[in-house]
Amino acid sequence: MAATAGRCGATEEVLAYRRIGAYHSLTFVAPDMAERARPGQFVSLGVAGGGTLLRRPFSIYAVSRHGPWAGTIEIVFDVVGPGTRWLSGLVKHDVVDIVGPLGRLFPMPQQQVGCLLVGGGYGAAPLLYLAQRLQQANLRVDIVLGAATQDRLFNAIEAKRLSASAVFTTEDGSYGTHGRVTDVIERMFKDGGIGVVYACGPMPMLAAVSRVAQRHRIAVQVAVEEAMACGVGVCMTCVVPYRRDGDVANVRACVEGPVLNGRKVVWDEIGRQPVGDVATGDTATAANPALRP
Amino acid sequence: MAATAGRCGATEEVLAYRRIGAYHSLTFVAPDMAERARPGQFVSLGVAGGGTLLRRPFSIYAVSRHGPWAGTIEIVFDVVGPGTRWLSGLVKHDVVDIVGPLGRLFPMPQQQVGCLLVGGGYGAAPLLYLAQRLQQANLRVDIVLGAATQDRLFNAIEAKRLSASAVFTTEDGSYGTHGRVTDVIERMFKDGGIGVVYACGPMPMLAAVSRVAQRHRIAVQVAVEEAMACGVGVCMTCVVPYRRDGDVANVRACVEGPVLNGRKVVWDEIGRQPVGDVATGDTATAANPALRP
Amino acid sequence: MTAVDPRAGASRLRSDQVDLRVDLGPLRLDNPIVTASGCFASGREIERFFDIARLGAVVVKSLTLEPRGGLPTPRMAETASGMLNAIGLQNPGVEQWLATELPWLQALGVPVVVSIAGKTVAEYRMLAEYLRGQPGVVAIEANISCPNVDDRNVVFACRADATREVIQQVTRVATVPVFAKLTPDVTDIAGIAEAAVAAGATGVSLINTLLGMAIDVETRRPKLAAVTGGLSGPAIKPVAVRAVHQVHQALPDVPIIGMGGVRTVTDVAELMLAGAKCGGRRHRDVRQPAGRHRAARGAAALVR
Amino acid sequence: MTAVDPRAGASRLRSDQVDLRVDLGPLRLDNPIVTASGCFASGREIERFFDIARLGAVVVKSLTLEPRGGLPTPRMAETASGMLNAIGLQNPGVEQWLATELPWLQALGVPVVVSIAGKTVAEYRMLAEYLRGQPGVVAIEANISCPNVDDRNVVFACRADATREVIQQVTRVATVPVFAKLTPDVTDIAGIAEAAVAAGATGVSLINTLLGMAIDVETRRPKLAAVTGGLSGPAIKPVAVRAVHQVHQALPDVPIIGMGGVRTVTDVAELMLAGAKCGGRRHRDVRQPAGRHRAARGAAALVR
Ligand SMILES: Cc1cc2nc3c(=O)[nH]c(=O)nc-3n(C[C@H](O)[C@H](O)[C@H](O)COP(=O)(O)OP(=O)(O)OC[C@H]3O[C@@H](n4cnc5c(N)ncnc54)[C@H](O)[C@@H]3O)c2cc1C
Ligand SMILES: Cc1cc2nc3c(=O)[nH]c(=O)nc-3n(C[C@H](O)[C@H](O)[C@H](O)COP(=O)(O)OP(=O)(O)OC[C@H]3O[C@@H](n4cnc5c(N)ncnc54)[C@H](O)[C@@H]3O)c2cc1C
Ligand SMILES: Cc1cc2nc3c(=O)[nH]c(=O)nc-3n(C[C@H](O)[C@H](O)[C@H](O)COP(=O)(O)O)c2cc1C
Ligand SMILES: Cc1cc2nc3c(=O)[nH]c(=O)nc-3n(C[C@H](O)[C@H](O)[C@H](O)COP(=O)(O)O)c2cc1C
Ligand code: FES
Ligand code: FES
Repeated sequence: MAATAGRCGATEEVLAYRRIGAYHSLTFVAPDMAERARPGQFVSLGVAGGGTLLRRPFSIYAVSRHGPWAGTIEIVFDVVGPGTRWLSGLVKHDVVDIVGPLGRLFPMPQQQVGCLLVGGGYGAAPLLYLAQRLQQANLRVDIVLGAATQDRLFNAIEAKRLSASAVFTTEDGSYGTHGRVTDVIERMFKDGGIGVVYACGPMPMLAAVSRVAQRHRIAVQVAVEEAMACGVGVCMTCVVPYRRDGDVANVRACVEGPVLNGRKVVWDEIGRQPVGDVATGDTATAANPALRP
Repeated sequence: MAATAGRCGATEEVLAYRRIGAYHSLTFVAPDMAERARPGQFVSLGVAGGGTLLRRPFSIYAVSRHGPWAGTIEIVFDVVGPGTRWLSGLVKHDVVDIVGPLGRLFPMPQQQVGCLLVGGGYGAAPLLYLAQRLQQANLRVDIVLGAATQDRLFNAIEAKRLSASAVFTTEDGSYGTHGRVTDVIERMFKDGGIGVVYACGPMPMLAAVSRVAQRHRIAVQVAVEEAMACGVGVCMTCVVPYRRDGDVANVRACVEGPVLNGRKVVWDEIGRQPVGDVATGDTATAANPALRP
Repeated sequence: MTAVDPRAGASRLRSDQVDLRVDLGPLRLDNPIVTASGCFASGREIERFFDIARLGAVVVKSLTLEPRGGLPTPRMAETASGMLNAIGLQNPGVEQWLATELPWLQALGVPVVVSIAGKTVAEYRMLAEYLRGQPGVVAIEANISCPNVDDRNVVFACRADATREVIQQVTRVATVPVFAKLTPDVTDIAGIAEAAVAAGATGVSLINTLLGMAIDVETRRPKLAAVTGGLSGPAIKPVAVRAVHQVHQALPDVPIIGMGGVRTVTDVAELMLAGAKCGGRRHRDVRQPAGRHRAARGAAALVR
Repeated sequence: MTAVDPRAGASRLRSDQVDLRVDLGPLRLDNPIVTASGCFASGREIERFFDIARLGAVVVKSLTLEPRGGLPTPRMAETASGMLNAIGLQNPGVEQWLATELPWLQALGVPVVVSIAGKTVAEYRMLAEYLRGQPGVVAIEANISCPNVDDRNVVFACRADATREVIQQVTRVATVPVFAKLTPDVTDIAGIAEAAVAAGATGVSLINTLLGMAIDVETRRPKLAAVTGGLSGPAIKPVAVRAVHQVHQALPDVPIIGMGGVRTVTDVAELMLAGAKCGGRRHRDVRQPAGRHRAARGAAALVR
């Protein structure tokens, strides 16, 4: 509460910028955030440049609580628009306005079970952070990472180091198995030993992984990615339809998530108009065939 | 015409950034613009950063047509807002979108007369460029530069080098004569020998210099500064009331100026509502005492 | 760390000699900074960033009679210096809100302005009835920028007669001052404000979002699931300043709560110079939840 | 130098296999890129930056019956992703324009759309009379976002009846198609568009600027000498897209010239996807006079 006020938002200094394959990484000096951060949480960064006003959310990839800087956090990102382009131009000593850590963390298993981590693209980043914690807790970790191409597979070396087994898939076959992560995890479930799945990546991947896990009655925790305006729970922008108390409610990915129980997310309803609940808005009709509804 | 198309707008590379007193300077590699630029003209720079869309106009301070870069132009500026702040952060090899040279130049005297150059703040910059040309034409040049404080006197050393006599005024008396440029030019007119006055600086200074010159029946050419949207003559934002053909017309500072005949500018009418010509707009009334009309 | 302990700011503010109080008709606020409905929820999530009790008032997210799940995602699209939203008034409904959120806000001791939104005139009246005599509630903001299902979904605040009807019904049962929150998407906003005041509103809140739309040219789909949505942010500030100015010119004695594109203290001051009594900061809560504590003093310094 | 010879672009464009033609009712343009009235003057100043003849059409600065000197300075204020302007329709008057500017445009061979602005219905009719049978003039754009001095300075396009009256008078005498240019500052833009079309307009141009205002908090003065002014630029693009969409939904067969915040080819495509037949680029002419030549092809590629 008020005692923590001020510690959630600060102007932090860039300690390092580097490239990791197709991705970029920024490390910030942020002892308070490093102290409180847990795998699955994210930070929200103020970006500058051409009329861009909203903060950009990024998963926390790595945290160091020691060393000369008293504490640092690292994020990994892909350049997809003006905000990430601006971030990719930062250099050491630049400062960024950061709010965080935010959101719900990946819950640690309560028992000694095998953990399967499934990541797509930069979704691997928070999972590698999680893998470290699971290893520290002496849990078996298996990792499956998928991407479109080899250079978009995030940090395969670290994935190998942090797991009992690591499998890679690329959609163009440039590295590892040709195909998608869902093509390989089915077999891994059948082999047994997996008690919980953690996944992070594109929404369709999370939906597919959740379905497979559900079929095998295995617990699945997914870190979802919904566009966010505030990132702190006040604007209702980032909602995901979610089963709760026998009902479906729109829960906020930024505070009730981003980590959600994959079996409770109503994947088919994402982006669907709930019947009888149209408060505002009209719809594009056939009058404008150029526009897809 | 079409033959010059494309040469007026280009993306130019920063060759050097430096500080000159309280001011900043940027030199661009721009052979085409350097070739065509004349004293009094300006360039219009695209600036980035936080929702800033309009170009920013700056007088051309120095031009080099030779050397390894085939041609460069230099501007001098004061940081007053987001655009100039952005410019002050540029470094060598950055690129800026520049349109120019634009506007009407300082006309060279047709006879061997003494020239008095009167500059306020960064308004000295285009005058020093002019001084060079006047010296090359073997004309006598006297310079008066004024500013609020010493560090805002632009390049006194060069002013001395380029003139037969140079006088400086500061409002706080930190350098040269304590006071304003108008306090000293009156006497110089009386001393005689001055055939034309060239002035650049804040509008009130230009008005005062023009009035003194008019009283002494001396020709006066002023480079005005009106807020500009397009800088190329199409939007009618930058107008100045001007006597022409026995009438007063709103002429565009960006194409008919920025250099105008100081005796024809209707200084008192700038910003005044012309009677009977109110096409749009309402006015703040006494209903809102907080707002000054 | 550059973050400041807001408690320190609070005591500095309170012990300050400057009188920051503003009177909105019969309603007196300690300072002119309020929140704008919709991006502050009811404050629980914001509390860790600054001391809510230092706000002039909290204007909560609009409440409806029944809980609402809102519209499908995507609900938001960023635009040049602004954003579009189509949330669809997701909220827990007035009953649950009164049971869980109001006591919490009341405990903080901050004045609460409750925003209400209905589909019919009757719903607005029922909402106002729920709020009768509720402790801590100092005013009602009737968000009448909502479609009227009894009139082909025409937004209430788009018509003077619908505005009059809603406000009459609300003021009839309300035990606190009522502010009408208006949409700028009208031909004559001063005329709508006059209708609201004639029907008993103490003042008006200006402005709600502008109706806007954005299309992704690659997918050829509207960027919002609801197709159109409300435009907010610095992009619309000139429209807000103009609306406040126009209404203040027409109704100089009517208190105006100004909002629209406010990010900085200077923005609040600009709306106050245009004629607003206080300024609602919404954007700031989204982008910059921390750091509000210097705002009230700054705005007061600039305006007085 | 990165600048390209636009002549090369022109020939490439013309020899291109892609058919870029658009039909605005009876009016066929070679491509969908036009200028927006007011920031292109009549093209003389722009000619050195690119080949005007490659535009689908030129829409010239609004002409009035008498020459106008316009409003005092400051006439412009920058806002977040936009600008306010209050120029006051400075222009040489229709007679002088016909004598000096039209022949020049005609010699370039570019289709000319003449924008006209009046203070009364009668002035619009007289302006249309001046344009009867003028060579090179392919359409009239009636800028009816002007105050009607016969009706307490209420903007014509704010009222369906005034819109109908002006357009009726103009179409009665015009020998070319007439487009009505509408203001977004209305409750029901589709209703105004319907009135214009019912009165004989071939199509509508959407949108003119939004009324806005900005105050300098340090001097406490409005930033524009005229106090209020028109808001344009990327900030208003979502309003333009929405207005085009709404009018297109209501009147699917009526050709729309879309504009408002257009900077890039993608912006033109966005307006076309919303229902416009072609896109007016205004902002680009202010900020980026060079480099238009790739626009037409790009927009066509994105939309088809
Ligand atoms: C909880 C969370 C964690 C995230 N973690 C990471 C991370 O670790 N690394 C990383 O690279 N990115 C991450 N993202 C996505 C990242 O926030 C966006 O890529 C970024 O905001 C884009 O900003 P921009 O200005 O570059 O592009 P924009 O112009 O804002 O967007 C470019 C494109 O990306 C799409 N887009 C933008 N935001 C999202 C989003 N949240 N989800 C899906 N599509 C989006 C837009 O629709 C558009 O097509 C995360 C998002 C969330 C919600
Ligand atoms: C022909 C011409 C030549 C110029 N030459 C120079 C030059 O050589 N060096 C230089 O430093 N500046 C020059 N200026 C002024 C310069 O263009 C502005 O300082 C600059 O545009 C400010 O941009 P900004 O984004 O930093 O500040 P903004 O936020 O745009 O403006 C900051 C403050 O400056 C005021 N301002 C902005 N533009 C002008 C203007 N044109 N005239 C008066 N006040 C203005 C604003 O009202 C505001 O108060 C020139 C202007 C013109 C028209
Ligand atoms: C995400 C979001 C949700 C909003 N919800 C509401 C609401 O529930 N009720 C309301 O009256 N206004 C709502 N608004 C409008 C704001 O209160 C405000 O009037 C508008 O956004 C303009 O101010 P701004 O530019 O500072 O955002 C909402 C705005 C946003 C951005
Ligand atoms: C400086 C300026 C002058 C304008 N003058 C006119 C005009 O004379 N007639 C007219 O119909 N529209 C005029 N407009 C409006 C534009 O044509 C256009 O409708 C509006 O600016 C929205 O487009 P934009 O955002 O691309 O500028 C003017 C706009 C600007 C910025
Ligand atoms: S982003 Fe605002 S509630 Fe989640
Ligand atoms: S700035 Fe546009 S005409 Fe001068």
